[in-house]
Amino acid sequence: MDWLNEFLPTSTERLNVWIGVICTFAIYSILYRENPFYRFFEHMYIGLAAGYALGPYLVDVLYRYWWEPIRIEGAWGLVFVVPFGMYLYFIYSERYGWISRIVIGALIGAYSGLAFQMFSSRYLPQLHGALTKPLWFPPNATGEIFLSNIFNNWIFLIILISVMVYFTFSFEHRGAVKRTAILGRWFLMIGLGAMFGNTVMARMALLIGRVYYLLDSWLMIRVGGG
Amino acid sequence: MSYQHAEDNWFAAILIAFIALAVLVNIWRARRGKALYIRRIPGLDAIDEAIGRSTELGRPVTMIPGLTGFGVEAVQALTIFKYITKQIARFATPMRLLTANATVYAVAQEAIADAYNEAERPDLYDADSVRFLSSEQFAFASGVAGLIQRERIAANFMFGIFYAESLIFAETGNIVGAVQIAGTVSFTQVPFFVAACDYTIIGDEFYATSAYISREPVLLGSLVGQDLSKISFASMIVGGSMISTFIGTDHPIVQLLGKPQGWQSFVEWLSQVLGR
Amino acid sequence: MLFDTTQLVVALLWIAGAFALAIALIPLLGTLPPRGRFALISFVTFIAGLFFAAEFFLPVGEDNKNILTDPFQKMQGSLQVITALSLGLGTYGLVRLHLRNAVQRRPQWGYSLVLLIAFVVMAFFSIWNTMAEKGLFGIERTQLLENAFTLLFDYTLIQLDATMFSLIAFYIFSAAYRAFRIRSIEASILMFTAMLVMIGIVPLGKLISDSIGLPAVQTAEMRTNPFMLENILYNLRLPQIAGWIQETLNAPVQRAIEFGVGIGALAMAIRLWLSLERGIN
Amino acid sequence: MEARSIWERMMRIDRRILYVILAVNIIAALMARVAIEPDVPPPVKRFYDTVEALQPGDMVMVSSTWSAGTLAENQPQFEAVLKHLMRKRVRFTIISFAPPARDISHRLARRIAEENGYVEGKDWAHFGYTPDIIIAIKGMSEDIAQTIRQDVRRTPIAELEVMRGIKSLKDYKLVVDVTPSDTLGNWISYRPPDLKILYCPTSVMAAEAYTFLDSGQILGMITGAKGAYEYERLLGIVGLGTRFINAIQFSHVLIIFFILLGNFGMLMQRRASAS
Repeated sequence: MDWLNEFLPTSTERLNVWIGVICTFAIYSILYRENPFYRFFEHMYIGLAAGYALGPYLVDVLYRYWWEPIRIEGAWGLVFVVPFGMYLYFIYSERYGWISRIVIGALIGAYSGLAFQMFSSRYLPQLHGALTKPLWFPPNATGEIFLSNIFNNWIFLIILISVMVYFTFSFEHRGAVKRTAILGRWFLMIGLGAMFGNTVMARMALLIGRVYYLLDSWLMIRVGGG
Repeated sequence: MSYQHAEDNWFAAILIAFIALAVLVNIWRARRGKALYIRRIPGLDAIDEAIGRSTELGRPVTMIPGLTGFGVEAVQALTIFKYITKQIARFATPMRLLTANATVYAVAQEAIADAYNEAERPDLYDADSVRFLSSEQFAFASGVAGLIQRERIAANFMFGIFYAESLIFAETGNIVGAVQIAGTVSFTQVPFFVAACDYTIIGDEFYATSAYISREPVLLGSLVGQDLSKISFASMIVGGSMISTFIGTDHPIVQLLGKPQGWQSFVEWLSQVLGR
Repeated sequence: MLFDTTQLVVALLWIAGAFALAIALIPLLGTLPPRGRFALISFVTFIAGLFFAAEFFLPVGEDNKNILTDPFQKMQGSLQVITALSLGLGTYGLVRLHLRNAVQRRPQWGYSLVLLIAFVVMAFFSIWNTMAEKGLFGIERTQLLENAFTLLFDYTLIQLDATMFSLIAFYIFSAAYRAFRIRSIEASILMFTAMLVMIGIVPLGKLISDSIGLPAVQTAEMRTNPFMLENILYNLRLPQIAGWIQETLNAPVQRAIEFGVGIGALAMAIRLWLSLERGIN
Repeated sequence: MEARSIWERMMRIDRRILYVILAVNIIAALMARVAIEPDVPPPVKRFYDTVEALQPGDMVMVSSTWSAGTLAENQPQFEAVLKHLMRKRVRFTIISFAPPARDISHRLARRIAEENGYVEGKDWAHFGYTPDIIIAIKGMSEDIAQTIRQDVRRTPIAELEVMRGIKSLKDYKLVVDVTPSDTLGNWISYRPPDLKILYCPTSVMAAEAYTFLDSGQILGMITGAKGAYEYERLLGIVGLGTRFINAIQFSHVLIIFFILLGNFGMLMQRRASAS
């Protein structure tokens, strides 16, 4: 019997857990079919998420990077940032909608300027990694090189080049190029298969996390596991 | 392994300059009216075949840009939908364009109206055929699934950016036995489209499809410039592998191609070679 | 830190002045003809891009800095503020949409009302919580705040967020069952690889391989001559197959995709920087 | 429609039945007391060795951008990493690039820190939420105090004892990115050259990262809750990874079974209608 009165929502702690469980089953009700119970909690969720973000945006960011430097360090130059940044909020107005594009343009420009460092740091090391794979035993073999490494290097290069050929468009794919491109699309399918296998594992884990919460926190059943 | 500044290896700046030049010169050529060649993507043949089969059944066709917000991908998805609408206008096959974004919804209405005018069938344009269902992911998905099943659509075209809700579209389209063609740059959703659809246009092919249809100079020129860059990458990889195999992976040319601090060793090696 | 009123008043004056200037500028900007507007937007975009491009491309001194590195450090705060304002745009759009739905009694307006009430209540407690956390303006963490925020954040928002994401597991399961039919070579390659990866990366793959009796350890001798039966059997273990698929078959595919996406992103960045992209502005 | 043949039913099981089967399978697997030792893959082994090679007093940045939506995958990783860092008596700071991630990671870190005698401000600190990840990483690569200004409890960076002798990311040994979104690309692109990276993605993003493992841009990777289980076995601790692993692998078996069932039904259906 003590399990029961420990289970029922008597203390605030238990009441909170019950509220969490009601939210969980409300969302899962869509699995049966779309219904008002689901729609109520879905809209509440979107409202809560939007409302929560204001704490970090307004207080954590605006306070730390705008109000405090002005108020305490007297960085007067900063005062113009928020007023002119607010031009963003003209985006819905008919007459002055274009003014919001000035600030959006500044953001787009900034990210375009940052793209050059990203291109160098993200893609060139991958280029270097692709061309330092010896296809036979190199003359000055520094580390231990086995036949399996050479075999894997060949496969790596063939797949890389054939998938890149698949993604070319400015010339007709005929003969050998066409066959390489088809081979490239099949290798692409292997990469997609690996992605799908991992995606399934990710989504299952999230559901398992919810079932675990329901068993462990709500029904208070100690769950074993590996 | 990363670059704080271009000076870490000036080769990065040279490569970026080459790509920028390839893209800008080709955009300039395209703008001056030069006919740049883009090959016809197999996906386009699949679209035409799907259109053919849908006209036989006479049931409506759905076009879904997914949750794509207004941007480059949305503009190009609407280009493809305009092309499809012009084809089906000849057979008066009804169509439904369902969006989850208010801006895309507004632009889509204009695009579909233009498509019917260009097909000389303005009478067929019905404003209700372009709909904004909901901006929430799963509310939009269930709305689309409901319509697909109610109207037992003949063909389903999905182009743009997709997230987990793509499963619901693909699966529902299967239930009613619709012909399905999808095209997206979201690689995590491509596996589901490959499994569920008759043909899937993958990654960069999406941009090539809309470039082929719209012949829009900036897009054509950019794609040709990007092709040149891909070919240069492939040749560097093959060339570099040859050097790594026959001479060694620490050869200055190999170091130059992408390794930070590879510039100094290359310059010294070059001056030695030229000096001799 | 004592409440230094003079510094506060001066700060407020500066801010009021900045707002006044920004507002006064609007009608002035309004007089710009469409061509002038496009020119102004492209100019602002170009200058913003030039600053970051130059900071990357300009040569650096011994201290690894060039003339733009320090100005960038000073500008950071304002860039974080503008980014926060641009992220707040989404919230503004959402609230505006549902406010109109509720006011104009559009269909399903009841749900918009639910959304707005949840938004206001959560915003109030979230702002209060962050202020209390930082002890701003002497705001304390009261019992009411603790209970309300714990209920709204830990036991409502967190639960709904986690559950919403877990829905997809159900959809993936039914979609995989219904959609994964051997229809084409491509779908079969994809499906077969997915199943091998799924079973190879979990401990069950190891258990199955052990129970079949495949050798569990790769000795040095097996590495030197790979065509030994032991080595072949070792490489037939499910974890080894899944590992080989991911590291030797999948890695080059991802790298080819990366090169395609990377070159495409650089091309698009250049087009956006020079305002060549027709569809956007 | 004539009576639906056995094959037809095998191909068209109603999805609501499938959902019930999946839920029952997960509950049963969670309750199972079965322990199967994993085959720890190389990326997880290298992840463990990289952290193991740290010396007491070294400085590590933990980038924690996950929130409730991906809790089941990212929390076990986050907990295992913090426990390993504390076991090595390493100093660390946490930063979040998504609003809810700030509160979740701060609360979790406080709980684990108390269990291991770590004092906030002296041994570790939380830098709170910063909206623009690129600007933050670029800024921190030069000067952290100027970029972050104060920790989540409003203590100026310069006054934090944990930051003694630390000016920028160049003084950090390692960054561990625990994330459900593409924050890794920014860490790879904008961090100082010799700052090593370890990656804790949700499994959805794991396949894409193998190109970075191959090029050495990231040194190790833990793939979702499964990877957390392997890491927990190396650390000899029991966490959520250990609790979830059975349910994960048996749900994989279930999916594979139903895919094969559907195809078997289709083939037999095709053969039946052909004859």
